[in-house]
Amino acid sequence: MSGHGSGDLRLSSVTKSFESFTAVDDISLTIPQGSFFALLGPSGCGKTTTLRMVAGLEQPTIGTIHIGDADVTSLKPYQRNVNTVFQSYALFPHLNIIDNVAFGLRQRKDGDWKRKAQEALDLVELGHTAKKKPPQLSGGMQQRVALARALVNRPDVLLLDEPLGALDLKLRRQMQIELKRIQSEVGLTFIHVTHDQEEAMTMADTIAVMNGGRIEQLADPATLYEKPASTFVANFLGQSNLLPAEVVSEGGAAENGVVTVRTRDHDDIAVAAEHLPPGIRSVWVGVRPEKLRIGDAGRNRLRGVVTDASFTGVATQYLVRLPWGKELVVVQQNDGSGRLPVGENVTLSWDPGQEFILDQAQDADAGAEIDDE
Amino acid sequence: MSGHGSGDLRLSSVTKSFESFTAVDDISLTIPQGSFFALLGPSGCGKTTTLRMVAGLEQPTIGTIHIGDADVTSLKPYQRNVNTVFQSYALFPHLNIIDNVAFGLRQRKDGDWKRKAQEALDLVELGHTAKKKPPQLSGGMQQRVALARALVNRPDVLLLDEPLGALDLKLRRQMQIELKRIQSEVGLTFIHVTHDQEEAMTMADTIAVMNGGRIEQLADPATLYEKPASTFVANFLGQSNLLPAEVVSEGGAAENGVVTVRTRDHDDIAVAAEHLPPGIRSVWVGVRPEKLRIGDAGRNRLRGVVTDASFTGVATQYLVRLPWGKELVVVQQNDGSGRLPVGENVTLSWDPGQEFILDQAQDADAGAEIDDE
Amino acid sequence: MSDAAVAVPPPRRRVRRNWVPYALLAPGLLWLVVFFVVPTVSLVSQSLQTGDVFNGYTLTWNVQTYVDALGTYWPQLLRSLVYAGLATVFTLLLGYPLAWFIAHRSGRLKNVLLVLVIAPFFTSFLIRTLAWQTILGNGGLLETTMGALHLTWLLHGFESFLGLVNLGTGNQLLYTPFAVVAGLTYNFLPFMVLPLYANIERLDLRLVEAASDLYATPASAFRRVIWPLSLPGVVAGTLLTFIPATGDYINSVLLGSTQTVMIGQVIDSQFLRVLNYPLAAALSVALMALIITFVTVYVRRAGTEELV
Amino acid sequence: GSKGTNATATGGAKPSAKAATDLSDTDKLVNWSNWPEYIDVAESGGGHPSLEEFTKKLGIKVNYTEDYNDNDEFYAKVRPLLAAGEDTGRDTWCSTDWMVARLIRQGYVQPFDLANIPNHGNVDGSLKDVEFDPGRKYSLPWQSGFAGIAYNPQATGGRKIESVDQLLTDPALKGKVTLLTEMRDTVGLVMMAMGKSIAKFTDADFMAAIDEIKKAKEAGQIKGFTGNEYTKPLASGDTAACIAWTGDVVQLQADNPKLGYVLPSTGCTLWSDNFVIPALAKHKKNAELLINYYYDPAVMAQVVDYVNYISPVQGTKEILTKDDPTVAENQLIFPSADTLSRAQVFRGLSEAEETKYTQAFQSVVTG
Amino acid sequence: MSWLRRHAVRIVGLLVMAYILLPNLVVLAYSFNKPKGRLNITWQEFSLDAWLNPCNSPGICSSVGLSLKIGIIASLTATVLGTLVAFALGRHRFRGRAGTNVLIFMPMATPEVVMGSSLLTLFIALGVGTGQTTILIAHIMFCLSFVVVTVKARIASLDPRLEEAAADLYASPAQAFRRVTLPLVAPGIAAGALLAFSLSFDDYIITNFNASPSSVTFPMYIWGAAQRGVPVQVNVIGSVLFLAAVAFVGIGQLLASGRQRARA
Ligand SMILES: Nc1ncnc2c1ncn2[C@@H]1O[C@H](COP(=O)(O)OP(=O)(O)OP(=O)(O)O)[C@@H](O)[C@H]1O
Ligand SMILES: Nc1ncnc2c1ncn2[C@@H]1O[C@H](COP(=O)(O)OP(=O)(O)OP(=O)(O)O)[C@@H](O)[C@H]1O
Ligand SMILES: NCCCCNCCCN
Ligand SMILES: [Mg+2]
Ligand SMILES: [Mg+2]
Repeated sequence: MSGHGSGDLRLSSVTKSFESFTAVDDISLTIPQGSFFALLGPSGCGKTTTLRMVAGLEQPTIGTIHIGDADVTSLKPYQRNVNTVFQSYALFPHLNIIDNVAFGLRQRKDGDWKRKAQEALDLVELGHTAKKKPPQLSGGMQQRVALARALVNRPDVLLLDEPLGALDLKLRRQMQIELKRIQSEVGLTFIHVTHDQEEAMTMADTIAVMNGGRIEQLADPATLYEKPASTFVANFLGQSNLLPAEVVSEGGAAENGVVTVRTRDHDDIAVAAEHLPPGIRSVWVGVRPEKLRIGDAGRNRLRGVVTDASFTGVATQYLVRLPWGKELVVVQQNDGSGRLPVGENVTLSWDPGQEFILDQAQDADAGAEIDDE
Repeated sequence: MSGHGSGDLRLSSVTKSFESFTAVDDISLTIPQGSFFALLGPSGCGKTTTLRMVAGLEQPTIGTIHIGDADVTSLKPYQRNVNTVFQSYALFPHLNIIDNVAFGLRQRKDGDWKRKAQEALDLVELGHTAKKKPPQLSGGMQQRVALARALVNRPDVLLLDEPLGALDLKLRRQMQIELKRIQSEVGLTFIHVTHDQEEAMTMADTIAVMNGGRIEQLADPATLYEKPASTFVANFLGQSNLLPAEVVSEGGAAENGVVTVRTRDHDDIAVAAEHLPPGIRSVWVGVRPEKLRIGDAGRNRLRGVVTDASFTGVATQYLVRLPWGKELVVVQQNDGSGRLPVGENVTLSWDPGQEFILDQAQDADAGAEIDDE
Repeated sequence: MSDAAVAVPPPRRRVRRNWVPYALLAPGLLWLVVFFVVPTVSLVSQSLQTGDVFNGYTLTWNVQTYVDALGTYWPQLLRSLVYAGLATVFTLLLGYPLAWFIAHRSGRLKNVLLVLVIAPFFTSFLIRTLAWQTILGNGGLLETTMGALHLTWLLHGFESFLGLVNLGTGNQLLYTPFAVVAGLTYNFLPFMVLPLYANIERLDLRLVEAASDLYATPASAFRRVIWPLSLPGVVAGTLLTFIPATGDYINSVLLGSTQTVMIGQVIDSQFLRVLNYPLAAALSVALMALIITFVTVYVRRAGTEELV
Repeated sequence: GSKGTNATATGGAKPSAKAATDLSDTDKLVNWSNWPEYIDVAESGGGHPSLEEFTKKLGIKVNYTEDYNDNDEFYAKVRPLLAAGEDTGRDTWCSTDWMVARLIRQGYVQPFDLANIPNHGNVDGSLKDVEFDPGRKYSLPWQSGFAGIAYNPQATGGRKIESVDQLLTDPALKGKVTLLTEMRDTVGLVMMAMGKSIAKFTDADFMAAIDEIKKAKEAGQIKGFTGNEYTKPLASGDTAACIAWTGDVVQLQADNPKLGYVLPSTGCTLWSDNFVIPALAKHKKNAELLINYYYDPAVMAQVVDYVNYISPVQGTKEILTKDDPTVAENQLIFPSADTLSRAQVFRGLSEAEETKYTQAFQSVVTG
Repeated sequence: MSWLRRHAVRIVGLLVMAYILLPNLVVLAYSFNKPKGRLNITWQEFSLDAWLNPCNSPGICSSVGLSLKIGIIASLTATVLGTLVAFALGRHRFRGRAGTNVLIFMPMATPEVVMGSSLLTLFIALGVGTGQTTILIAHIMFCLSFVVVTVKARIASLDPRLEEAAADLYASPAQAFRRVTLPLVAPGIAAGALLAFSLSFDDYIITNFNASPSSVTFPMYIWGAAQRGVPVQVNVIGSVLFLAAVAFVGIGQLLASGRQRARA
């Protein structure tokens, strides 16, 4: 508790190597105090390792970590005002639930620990389990206890390592709201690791997408989704239709802010000039499935055949095969309009500006295939 | 293996009590051979217990279980041609991955176990981990091994207890496709427990929604979603806007197949006569968030103020407050149309027939609140 | 910034990692070094001396003592290993079901049963072993009970069987190798049951269910899942049983005969009666060396080095 | 360790035992180690009446410890202390003749101050001048006894067992015979049965006896070699016949009068366990006063009446004839001259002999 | 038949339990014997005499007292030292770890006569008089290994993430040890201590070498007495200690489960 700072969390050129393997590779970022920051990335990309370094459970091989002005890099975990909700819960099996939650408070000699711990437990709707032991609770309940145990300390930085993974949808949504409420009320800095993208997008102010120990892109959720900086981000966050195309306008010159590119099938597509990275002629034109409308309402049109339709409740997802074989994913909200049968010929359309454009030098499948360590 | 039947799986009046507590309460259902069946329901509702009885790991207190014509109720687990992917994986820590996968094959003296196990492992993209031990794999990888270990036996019935819970979205979608492929190719019967509703809806032929040990509704995904039989199902599956209303047409008489009901705010709403349960005058009119369009394109219209907007990638979710205080959830696909700012006055509209109607005697919040045992 | 970044050594951690284990070890190891290693070193030196107790000994590096000792007493040494081995197998066969029973089937009685396993120690083992004389002896409890049940034929049959397999004389239970092995088994059972229990209690029964789900009958689930997972407990238990049982001789003295002499008896007699200290020391050193070698190989083979 | 043992490398001339400053007058205490159940016990089971009386009379407390189970074991326990010139914590104990010989030879025991033992003259005539301690300067007998043959008729099928021959060869006794770990008793009886004298024998005689025992053992005749613990199996019948010490069997006969005890016609051993005072004993005088006390025939009579061994003190018989005639008439407790004529005393052994014979005997015992 | 199969473990377990307890039952039975002569060898008649006067046999109760005292001190000391060693071995990688492991096993592999006599030689060389202190030293030494093996097994099963969680919740290493590690390892430590106490309380051979006539332990007393047939009081005291241990835990268990029921 001594020597902790309060303020922005700053990682400077942080690298962590385990013997020959580099789990986290030269990460620098600043997380403003009181913001909700999310880390996304495939399994094994270094998310947990990054959190562990912030918590002090792991020493960076290179680099420094500051909270406010204080360099906490070599502070012991118990000297940092940082708490973690562990991916594996790590509840103390010999202590009952209330004592688990009160652990940090009592460690800091908080006289009011009883009331505070009970409150935190009530918050996660587990007030009635205070006297039980961890093994008597279901996985979801244990996860909520872990959450309460960390929250109750009101740390400067709260690290959440997939804190809601074991909860069912309803409960997860409700906990998300609680977390968000606490965060904005108390002004804690949250760093949240999750594999629920919707969770990251709705909750976080800023999201960092990690890949192989590095940060691929760091932005607010909307930018990340609508202007992914790489095919990896485009594919990892939501679904993307990537069409290979060549810029055909002379010198990439724009007409009314629009540039024409040509697909392999010799369809011309108009894209926003501002989206086109300068100096590149071979591009991926990326269109999100929900931007593709069935019908010819948009200016860019492609024809194809429906090969698959699946109902997901809110929406229906179609696969549409283009004449040259490429399959596009199309999502259509179930707002009452009729569903298309498989085999139907359809026109897909969208307007210029709804796309994003990436350099064709990048691998179109990055982030879409399985990526085992 | 001796004495197992092959054919439809039939549970007849199955009940399971633990001392005084009834975990599964008089369930009867038939699952046709080769179908993909999903069990949904809140934590502790008896899903795992049901699977365990099918697997033979638990004896029903009352009732029988048949596979085809054979009564398997009292057969030992190892005598049933049923395999399980356990919620907790239950990998054998002392065996390496390939031996884990080959366990069942070798138990049945399958001479070709080596090849088959390796194939199954390749299928879940873990061929390269054959010689590792389970603790060396990440949670998601372990889950895939558990999947391979069950699949490789090609059982009559495959029980999947949240088999994809630890995987990130990308991987989960890919595994879903694989599972579906195997199921339709091999013609196994799958019983799938999941808390990912989208997963249940896209994969299952039939879904049973359980609550408190009983089946609340059993139907195909679209029916379940669009014609929920209870407020519990309506709320548990996706989001629902439930508007209390009274039937005003004399004797509930229909005009052009449409009946008018009146909300608390004296707004008249037209609903499809066929949706109205006979003999009931106080109703819940349910409208899914994606059915509500912003603007007055539909015949039923309500006015309100946007109080919240959140971006989820594919769509944006709005909260719209009606004059009498009720907040409605509205989902709008991000197809490129502009986003509404908070505070904007909007008209929401939908057409008659897009609603579902339930008896107002039911609790509007059933299935929406947290439900601890 | 990157300059500053490079300069982040975690020196304090390194240092701590180095001295902590030694600090933890120090008191215990010091104790062992002073009160075990020093005497053992002098024991080894004793085994290499010549002379006698009345005229004193000198260190002559006389290895011949070892040759003589092993040449003369290898049968007793071998017998000790065999008896201890048999007792270890029996403690395992009996202890495993008991440990399982206590761990998974005894409900609230668990702690009481655990104490019942260890509580006999509080009644001196000498009295308990003497009680075995009362039980197994002529006209003892066993014979009387069997007689009352008209099962004397069974007892005699068993005695004859023991005679056939060289574990008995064919006409009695007491004072036979059988009695010695039974006594060893009895005396060392708690040493087997406790570590087994500790292991089995932690065993994840869901794995057994998984095996059964994968067509394993109870027998093959045991062989392929339960047994391999209990190995650490089995190894600890067999070591705690086998090692002391090899050097034990009270059971042989009280329950055995002149045909069951174990190496401990020989060492005892050489030490206390013959006063041939070098020979006794040589036999002790040989026994210790043998056991250590055996244990090392065994633990390696069982692949549980880290666990024991 | 070599350090301790090297200190014994005195060899040659008899070393003399060191005396400590005697604390007797200030510290009214005496430490006495003795064999188990070798002293009178009150009917109620409480204490030892003769000891209590001693304390009452002289004001000297007795620390009576029954930790002398066996000559060899006891020697092994105290030898390192004696060799290192340290106090053993005991002021007196009772060692068997041959052990006394060894202790004297090694200079581990102190000569008595006979002035403190005026009763020493009461020692039985036959025990006054023994080869290992002429004139009883270092030792005085506590109890004497025979080693003979005991049997349980229940286990022998009612037959009497009267000879060493029967013990070693009778097939009816196979596996039900115990011999003593006391070499002199066991080998002694066998040698006498082979017609040799144990007061005067050669290496060859000894080894022949050893061979005889070995043969019996290898034939499975001998169940075991025991210390004092032979009594229990004898009483229960697990042992059919054994070499046994008189007093023990007489005591057993109180429970089971059918038990037989025979002094074989070929000869039995006669031995004594003797008080000695070890080097550096802190309460030498008190020990001497204790010995003197027990050399009062009235006191000794009280002990013998209980332990049923042979009294080394003159005048005991007379007292018991009055008080407990059955004891006084028992040939095993108060043997007649005729009985005594069957008994022989094992001759003293040189160090070399002792080592050689013990090794040979032990190689049978633990072979 | 199927009943038999279902209850096989229970049946075998109870039979083995009976095997373990049978001698104690015999000891208990003979504690009610009234020997006709002086020896408690064969059953004569029922009596409560010995139970009414358990200390009646000279020296018996003081020897029990001494054994209890030595047992408690030795097991506590060995438990502390052994637990530290177990933590070092179970939680740290360091140079000399393999050698330490062998050193831990060696005392168990040493025959008791050898250990007893060579220790005595050492004490003499050091000029330490035998007595309670030397017995204690010896007991601590041979109990140590058993404690280490038992505690280490428990430590091996401990989840290191729990200590990290404690550190994350502001517990210094010492505090984390006291509030998390120690309670979790406690059952292993308790088992080790119990084992150590039993070993110390029951040791004869090593004790006999390093004792003095003023430090006669209960096993030494029995050993002497057993040469001639054990006095009935020994059966009484053996039974009392046995029953006390069982009752102690049994009552504790009853109280605990009573508390649990009250809570539920
Ligand atoms: N102690 C360690 N020793 C060696 N390698 C390690 C260690 N800890 C982590 N790693 C490796 O570092 C990489 C990053 O691990 P990390 O746990 O940070 O992943 P993650 O992003 O949290 O993954 P997940 O989503 O599966 O939890 C992995 O490849 C892992 O194998
Ligand atoms: N062995 C048991 N003894 C007593 N109660 C049990 C037992 N097994 C399950 N239960 C109870 O039965 C109920 C149903 O449990 P089950 O595991 O089937 O739930 P579930 O639907 O699988 O929940 P989840 O989604 O959390 O896995 C729970 O309330 C649980 O506490
Ligand atoms: N119970 C006392 C027995 C004493 C025996 N003394 C042994 C002398 C052997 N020759
Ligand atoms: Mg992680
Ligand atoms: Mg479940």
